[in-house]
Amino acid sequence: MALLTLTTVLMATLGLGWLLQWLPARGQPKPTYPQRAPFLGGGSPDTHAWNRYHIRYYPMTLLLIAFEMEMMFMYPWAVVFVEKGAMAVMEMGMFLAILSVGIVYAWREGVFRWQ
Amino acid sequence: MILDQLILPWLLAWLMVGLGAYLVAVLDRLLATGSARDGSVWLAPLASAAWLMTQQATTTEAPDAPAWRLAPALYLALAATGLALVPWSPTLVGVDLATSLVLWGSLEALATVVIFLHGWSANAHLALIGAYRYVALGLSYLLISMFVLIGVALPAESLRLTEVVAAQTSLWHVVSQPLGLPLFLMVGLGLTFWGPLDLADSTDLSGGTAVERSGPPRLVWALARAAMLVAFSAIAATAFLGGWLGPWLPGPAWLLIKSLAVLVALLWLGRRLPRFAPERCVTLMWVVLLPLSFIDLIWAGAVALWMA
Amino acid sequence: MTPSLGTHIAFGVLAAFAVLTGWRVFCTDSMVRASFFLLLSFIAVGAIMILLTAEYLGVAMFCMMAVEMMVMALFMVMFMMNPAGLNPMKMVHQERVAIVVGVIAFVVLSAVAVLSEFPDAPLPAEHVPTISLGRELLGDSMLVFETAGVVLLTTMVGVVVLSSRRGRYGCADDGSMPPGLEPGGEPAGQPSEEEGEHTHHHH
Amino acid sequence: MTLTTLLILAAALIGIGLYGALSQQSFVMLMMGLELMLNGVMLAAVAFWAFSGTGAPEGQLLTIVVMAVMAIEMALGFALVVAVFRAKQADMTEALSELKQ
Amino acid sequence: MAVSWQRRLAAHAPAAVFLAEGARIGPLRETLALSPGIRLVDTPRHASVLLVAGDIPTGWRDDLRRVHDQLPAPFASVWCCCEPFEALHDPIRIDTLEALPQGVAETHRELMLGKRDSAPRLQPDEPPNPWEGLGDDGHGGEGMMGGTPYGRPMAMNMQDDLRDGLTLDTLTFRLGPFHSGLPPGLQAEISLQGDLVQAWTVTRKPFASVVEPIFHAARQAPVPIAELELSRARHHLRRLYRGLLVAGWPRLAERTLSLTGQLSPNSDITALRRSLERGGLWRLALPEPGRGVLDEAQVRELGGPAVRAAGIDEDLRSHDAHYRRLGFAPTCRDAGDTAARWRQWLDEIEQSLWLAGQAARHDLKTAETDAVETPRGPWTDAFPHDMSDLLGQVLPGLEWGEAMLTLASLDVSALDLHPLEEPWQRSTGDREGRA
Repeated sequence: MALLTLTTVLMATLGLGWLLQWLPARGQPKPTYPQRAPFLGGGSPDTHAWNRYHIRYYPMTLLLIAFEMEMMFMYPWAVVFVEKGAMAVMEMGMFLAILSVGIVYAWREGVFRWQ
Repeated sequence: MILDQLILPWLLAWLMVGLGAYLVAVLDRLLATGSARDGSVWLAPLASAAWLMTQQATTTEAPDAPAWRLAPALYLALAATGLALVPWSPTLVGVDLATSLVLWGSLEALATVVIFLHGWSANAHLALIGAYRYVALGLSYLLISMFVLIGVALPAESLRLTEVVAAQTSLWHVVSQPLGLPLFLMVGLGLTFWGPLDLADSTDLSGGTAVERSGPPRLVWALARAAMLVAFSAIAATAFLGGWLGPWLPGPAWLLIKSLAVLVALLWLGRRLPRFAPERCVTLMWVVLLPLSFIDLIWAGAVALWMA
Repeated sequence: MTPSLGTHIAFGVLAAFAVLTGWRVFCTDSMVRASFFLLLSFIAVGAIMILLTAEYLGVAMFCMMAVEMMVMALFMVMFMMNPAGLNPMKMVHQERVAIVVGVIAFVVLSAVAVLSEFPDAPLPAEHVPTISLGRELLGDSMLVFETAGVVLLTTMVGVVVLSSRRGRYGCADDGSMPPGLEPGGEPAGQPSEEEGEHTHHHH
Repeated sequence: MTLTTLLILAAALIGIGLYGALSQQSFVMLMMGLELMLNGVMLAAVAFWAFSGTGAPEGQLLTIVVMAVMAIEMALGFALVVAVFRAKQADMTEALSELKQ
Repeated sequence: MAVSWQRRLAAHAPAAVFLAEGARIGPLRETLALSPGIRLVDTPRHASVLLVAGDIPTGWRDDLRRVHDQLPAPFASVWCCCEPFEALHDPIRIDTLEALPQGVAETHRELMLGKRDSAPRLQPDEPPNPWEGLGDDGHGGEGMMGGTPYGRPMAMNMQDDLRDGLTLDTLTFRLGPFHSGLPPGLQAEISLQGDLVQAWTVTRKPFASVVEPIFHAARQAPVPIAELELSRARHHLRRLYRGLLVAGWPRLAERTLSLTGQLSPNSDITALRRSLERGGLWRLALPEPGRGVLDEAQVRELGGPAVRAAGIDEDLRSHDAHYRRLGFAPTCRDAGDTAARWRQWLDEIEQSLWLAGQAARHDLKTAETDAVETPRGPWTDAFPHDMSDLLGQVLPGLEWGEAMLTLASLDVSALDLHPLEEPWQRSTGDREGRA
């Protein structure tokens, strides 16, 4: 049921957003080619804008994947934290230690500085 | 059953989207200096919306058509879904999911995808830079958000937002976990790319991902951004300010007041700071704020054990 | 657990969606779009998991996959000459074989699913999946948890060593720092004579 | 929604993923195939857990471990691609096999 | 035609104006920013009125045509002291500055209420290259990268350009001359590698920049130092305003601008400086120390605040006997980078206000007339000339945002030796702040 409700809200709002864009646009003239050229303050591009783009922060994104996976283990842990007491604390210590080592290492290697 | 489980959450979410977005526009103008300049503060957002509705919707030479059309609507849908998660009172909850905290986290992750698509789909130079730049930020604040939200889940022994609120009966998390709310506010600024974290639609890119947008899609995008701000405020009020808890007034009223407080704080922060440089923003998130969120979690764990 | 009619319908829709989007991944020109099709497939499977009452796993799937596919799209843009598929392209090899193998895998696995008998032991009614998962993680399967933590740390270190240029394991690619800027200037990549040594660091 | 239909769906996902992993030339696309296969595996694990595991938490655990494998595969895979690319400017699987020689 | 309630409501919205700045117009952008009912926008897509102000020379008119066609319908163009395109049948011309804000707002209202038709498109509706029905799949492309899919070739590098160990493609395009982050009139051919500027070639020089008339007067006869210094402070405040807009801090930008209106020798910018420091402009927003550094030869040629930001105390005012009597000594920063140039503005504004206060008390006039330090640089027999080629040396290697902030910190256009004529003259000087 909850899933159904969520889906309804999601889809209905998606539909609303789409209608808000589509309804007023029906009678409007189609943009001409010069109008559709990307805005560059009057300048013109040579090529399409999509290209092989150098994303300088990519080591950070890879690090994040590993990190986030670790977080996925933490949510179930949070639920039983109080129940398990000392053991959970130990677990948390280990977990945070791992993460800290990861961050410190990555920082030392300059991952968060874009290259 | 259909009425209160399907229609009600949906209407609640839409009401909040509409009212909230309007309120964001009004408040933001009130917080800006020289606000009285452009006529009535109350009428101006409506007039601007009406203007955008009459404007022609541009497109670009070869956009990624489905993404180009869907991105603003998707962002709006994510905001509405977030609003549907908010508990208004112990009984009035849009969607009472056992993992609503995690779901909110995934909405944040999906928002990054949608904002990227918004800039990517235009096939325009400045919009693309905005999109790539935003992803760096979007992936950086995600961990902080997870940490502080796990922090509030500890004392509640649950990932359910209603139980998170119930766990704050004696003491709000904003007091028992003092680092949580400030860190979470940074996440909010990032999620809505507002003020100092406006890396997606920034002025040095002439409007970033929205540079090629005009007319109704631009209105939907602005609406979605404001709605996301509202959704975030409501979640923050629930997680840290005790949600519906409070004397005298009914629960929903308290939630509204608290969300408003968070909203004003966000808008005020947005006006008080310059836009951070992207690279330093990422370093700030990972090297300063993330360790702070570790401390927040340790603190939250200690307090949770001590209170239990 | 006896699913209701609504659940059956929802499952049907989601299953069709998951397969359709999964298939679209490999017949889309735009690489970026392909990664987001894969994300949609994952989201559909996550929703099915929620239908199966594995709520946490389903939602975690949304979260995890949104990030993974975002990164996937970024890498598409970094490596592909034509990331948006402006010109249609098909970069496949041994396609026939692949199709045959794919179909065989599907048929064999479905046959196993249809023909074999599985014990019918559904979830107990008062089961709370997230809590039981948490207890398991901090109880019997502690080792898994710990191992996963260490393995992920190793991954982090590995990722940093492999992808970051200022690795401590030598100046794996000294020449690339800082990236050259003059068009047609000295390439900043790894000079070819150091190649053997370079790969040695990584393997 | 029965165990059988769930497993058939999982088989379909694995089949498509296998096709992708075998046929795609580009390394990144190949990884997409692998991910899709793991997607099917996760679904199957959850299905077993829900229908024939008496709610034993190992089923969930297995899924989450598969998810972790996926994350590791992806992170290390990409890191390797970057490293190899630096060395050879190659992102095609064929070029990669040449590299081994 | 009945006007729908929606359009009537839309008529109440502030007019979104894209300003195309021509030559010799003075601080029009700043005046408009303070005008009620007008909102300046950075892209024509967000505008309903294109305002063309000042002379647009022939070479620039094609670019203007491109911008004109990018506004979404319904839109109109307003021409101020500029010859409209002939293809426009019913151009709106407003040649007085007083009527301009009102006229622009009125144009927006008329558009919304249907009293005025949207302007026609000036360029033929043709793709940049023919594509329909051509190529492999009729989409104009050939093979993997060839052809002109959907009208444009794809971005790729012909030469194998390996940097950072990866094969990186560059993206080349021309930006400007009507981009609000660039000096008016400047067009540059930019090659981007990811978000890094790889090459920056100026293809059109910026229009000469104008300073307030009092600096021209100071070349003819002694003028009161107090007034001269207030003008200088105003000039720098306006630069700071534009910079802060680029830095994404509109609230403080407006505050800065509103200071220009009521500037007096008693004005004080400590509060402004404190807000800038506390907000973390230098720590978090501006390029890191060492970015955008100019070497000594470059700054000497550039002149003005940029020299002093690099630690060279070159200032014509120190040759002026009366300035010396006031105890003037040039204020300097050492670093010579972008951040230092931003700080230099603040220092010079403070110094100017202090000098103005001192001079007002002693009622001093300038002693020299053949050597005047303008806010742009020293004006003797020589005067600051166009230095836009310098950008090609400073900007490569910077990230896009850093490049824009560095650009904002530099004054590279030539100094216009003639004072502004009507109506612009009245826009400068102390009447500007009346709004």
